[in-house]
Amino acid sequence: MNGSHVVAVVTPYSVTPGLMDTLQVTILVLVALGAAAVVLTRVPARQAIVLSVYGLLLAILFLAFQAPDVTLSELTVGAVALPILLLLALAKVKRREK
Amino acid sequence: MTPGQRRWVFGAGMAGLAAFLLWGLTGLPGFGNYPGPYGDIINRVAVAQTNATGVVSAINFSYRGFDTLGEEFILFVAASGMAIVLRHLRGEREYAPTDEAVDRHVPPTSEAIRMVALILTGPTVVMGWYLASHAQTSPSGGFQGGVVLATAFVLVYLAGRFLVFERISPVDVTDAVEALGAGGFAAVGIAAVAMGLPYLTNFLPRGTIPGAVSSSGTIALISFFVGVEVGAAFILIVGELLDQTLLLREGSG
Amino acid sequence: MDQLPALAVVVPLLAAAAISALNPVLRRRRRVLDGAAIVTSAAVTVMLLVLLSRTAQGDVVYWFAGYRPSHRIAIGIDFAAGPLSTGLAALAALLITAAMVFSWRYFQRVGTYFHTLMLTFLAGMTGFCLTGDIFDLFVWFELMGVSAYALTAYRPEERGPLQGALNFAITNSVGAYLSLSGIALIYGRTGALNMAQIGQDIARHRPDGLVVVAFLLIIAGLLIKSAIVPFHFWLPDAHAVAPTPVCVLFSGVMVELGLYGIARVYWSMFGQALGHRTVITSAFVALGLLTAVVGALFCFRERHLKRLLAFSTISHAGMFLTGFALLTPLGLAGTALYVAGHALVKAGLFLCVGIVLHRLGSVNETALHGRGRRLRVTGVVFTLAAFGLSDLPPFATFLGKGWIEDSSSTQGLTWVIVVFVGCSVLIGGAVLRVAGGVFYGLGDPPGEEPEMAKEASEETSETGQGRNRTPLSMIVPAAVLVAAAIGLVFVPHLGPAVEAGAVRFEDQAAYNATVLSGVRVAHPVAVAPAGSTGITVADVATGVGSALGALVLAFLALYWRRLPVLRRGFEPGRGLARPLDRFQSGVVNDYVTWIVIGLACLGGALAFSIR
Amino acid sequence: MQIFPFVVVVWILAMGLYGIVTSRHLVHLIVCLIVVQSSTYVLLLAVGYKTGAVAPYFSDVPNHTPAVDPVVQALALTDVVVEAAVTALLLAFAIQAHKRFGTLDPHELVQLKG
Repeated sequence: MNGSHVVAVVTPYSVTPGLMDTLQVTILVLVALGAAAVVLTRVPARQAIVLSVYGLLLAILFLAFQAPDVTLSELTVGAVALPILLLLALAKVKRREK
Repeated sequence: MTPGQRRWVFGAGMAGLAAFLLWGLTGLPGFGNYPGPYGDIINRVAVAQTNATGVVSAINFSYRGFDTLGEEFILFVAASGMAIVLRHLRGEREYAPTDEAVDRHVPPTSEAIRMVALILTGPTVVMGWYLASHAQTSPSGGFQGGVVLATAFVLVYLAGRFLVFERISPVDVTDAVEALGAGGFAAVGIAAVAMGLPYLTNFLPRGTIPGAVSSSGTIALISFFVGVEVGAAFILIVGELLDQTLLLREGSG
Repeated sequence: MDQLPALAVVVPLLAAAAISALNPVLRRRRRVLDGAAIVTSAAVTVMLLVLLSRTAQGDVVYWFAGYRPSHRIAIGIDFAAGPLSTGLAALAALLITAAMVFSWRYFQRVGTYFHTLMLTFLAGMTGFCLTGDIFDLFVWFELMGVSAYALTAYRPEERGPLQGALNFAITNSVGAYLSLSGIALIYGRTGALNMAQIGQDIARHRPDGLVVVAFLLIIAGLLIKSAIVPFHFWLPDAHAVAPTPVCVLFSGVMVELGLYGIARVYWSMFGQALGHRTVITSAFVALGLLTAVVGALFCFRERHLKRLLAFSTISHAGMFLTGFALLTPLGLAGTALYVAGHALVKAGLFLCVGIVLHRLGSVNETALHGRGRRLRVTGVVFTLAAFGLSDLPPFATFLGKGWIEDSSSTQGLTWVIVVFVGCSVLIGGAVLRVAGGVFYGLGDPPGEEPEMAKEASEETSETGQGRNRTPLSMIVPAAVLVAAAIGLVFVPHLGPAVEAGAVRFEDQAAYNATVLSGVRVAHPVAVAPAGSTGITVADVATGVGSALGALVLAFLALYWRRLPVLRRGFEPGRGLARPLDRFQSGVVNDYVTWIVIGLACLGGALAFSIR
Repeated sequence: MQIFPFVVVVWILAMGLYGIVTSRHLVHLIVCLIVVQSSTYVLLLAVGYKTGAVAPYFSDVPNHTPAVDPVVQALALTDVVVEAAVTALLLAFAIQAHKRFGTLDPHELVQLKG
């Protein structure tokens, strides 16, 4: 069980530790900026697009956290399904305003 | 409160709350030092116990399958709740059809989009099906598969008109399918109870080869039902939001 | 193998799915499905009562999928059904049944969705009560929440705003996510999700920042759900829009479930680690009393019947919080009984309001003045329930409150009694004022004030108007519930049984042993000396005193214009009205701001006292 | 690196709450709620991470390879579904509110009450 016996197991999801650290910090910074961007985008239609990008960033972060399962659902839900729902809802609302 | 006051009051409160939260977070073992034991134990025993090589799916559909049951019903309730709120809206429309903006111009879907959407539909269905049926081996499962399957239906919508969408997923049938997905999951658990075992016990033969498609007993079955439920729920949700846009298209095209 | 704990959750879920699937087939015979839903929830009530009787010999622990713990480490999800948790779940199932019977004739068009949602709501509440796993608690909490949001918006004929549903859903979602963060924190420390295991793990060390922060975050969502000041703003808004049978559940059990969650989390996880310090008692008693007073004051000045009852629920939630924050078995036992009595009485009141709305098409006290005289039976039931709410013996409310007061006076907190009586007088006075004015035409008819006329014209009919008869399916549930609130006191051996349940609830070591090692502990040691659970003279005296005070206050409220001392044009509390309304603004941004402020203050208080 | 991911979690939470408090558009507010919830995913997955460990899949690697915690991943998955469900329901409420009052500003919705 002890990690010292296992030397750099290479799987499709693993990168060397040093690179991983840098990667994670970079993506974390991007996610933090992304969250701010989503909140500060006050035009809802544009915000849906920014949310989609934010979902993509989160998905990459989760991949770096070794969570491919969550990555996949964040991609399908956060980056695709939710923005679509938002845009459809906005379309519905907008149509009434006309 | 005026927006200005609120901003200040919130700022002060949030500063305090953030300091408090950080005070607590410093008590964690530090990033990258997960101490266990829950996850470590499951990582060690899951493959032998369930014959599923994807441990996350083993947790979602077996060890903590009861959580997933609740989660499926949350989605089920959300789809029903949307139907209550929005179908009623549609009902009202029937009394006053003239107040809708008939003069709005809706550009017809371009041929290119239609083609691309049509081409994508097939692979998407296959992909969704693959994801929903390979929970035990790969990073996937009913949930992701269901969403992807629902996406296929949205593509159908893009390719054609809503009418097609309605024909493929009539609301009543989708409703029933959704209920069957959620109910099927609950029923798989009940089958164990009927055999005198605790609820959701994995009572099916688990195969002999870890990670084979037919391995892992009820895990694959539950994943399938989750896929059906999630797919149907998403189709319902998107359908509820789409219906009016569609009526417009019919009017204009 | 005792399968009841699992079935109590799974049966309503399966029934909900089946009803939804059969809906298209049985569209013409929808009553079959309505009946099936009622039978299901009645069956769940019976199952839970049977389970309740089995818990007398120790908590019933159920491991899902058969994953039992080994070496005191859990890898699966468990249900741990004790007397108090099962009792609360049974109460929830009973109220759901009553509300569904009431709805039989209530809605003009009751779609099957209503019953589906009621059943998932029931499953969420049962799962929430019985579970012994902190993340599972969150899942059922969310199912309960999402069902409740959808039910709030369920109102086919209503023209009013959906804003109540929105405020409810947004504030409670924020709370749920904070709770989830707390769960993640405690998981990061202990690597466990089973409450007993977490409790055992964190009790080994002195409590540090992480434990305190996780505790506050986890209870944040529960404090919001249980409408504790300053997290309570959503509750009156939600009650004002939700259909009346749904209000029965919101006030009767949902708020109380939030409080139960706090108690559960405290006594199975954090209690031992935090060391049951007096500072915890002080902080939460203060919070409870603040809530009780604020709720009572807002209740008395309210004229919208559903909001009036909603504010009284807030006040009672504060009293319940005070009751178990005393950290004594008697305080907890009193709270349990008070919750049961209050739920029955409050449900009766809401059902009567529903009848008033059904027959007279309004819930505005001013507009209804004297118009309820025809509704004789409803008037009697409402008035009785109003006395029950002001803690008149022999309603179960007086006994529960009496025990809390006994416990607080033994701890030297005598002034708690003063606040309790004051709040009961205010709430009882408000509800009795409604009873006198609406059903007996007492007091002066309302003046021609433009503001009131505007409010009065605001019709809130859910059912269409001008009904000439009250259907039996509406009045019988109300009468039965109010009668049950009296009957509860006469259940043999009630006092010792409830107190035994409370003692076991507070014995964390016994809970750990039961869950993790499978030991059945029927009679654990009380952490604090047990009090007497008989009916004492003091209990009866404060109960009767509260009710009399409420009656006097109600008459003052109805006839104050005729008092010689007061000049004409005198409006008590006029100057206060505006600042008070500013708090209850209806703007969800304000509510979330208050949540942040409240958490920061509470967090600060806990941080400085527990360091 | 020891605490940095958790600081990011608090930042995301604070941003989301700030957005909710200052929002003048219900759809915008709902998106901010999504941001608040996204902080819980990051927290969950950060808590269960182990430096140098692989993802919890044992198809290609031997069973005793150190892997990150699979439990938090399962919890995060559940959480994503809850998010989707709550968002859908809230959007329906917002559409309905707009239908009745022609506005999505929480302040204006209040003034139109009654």
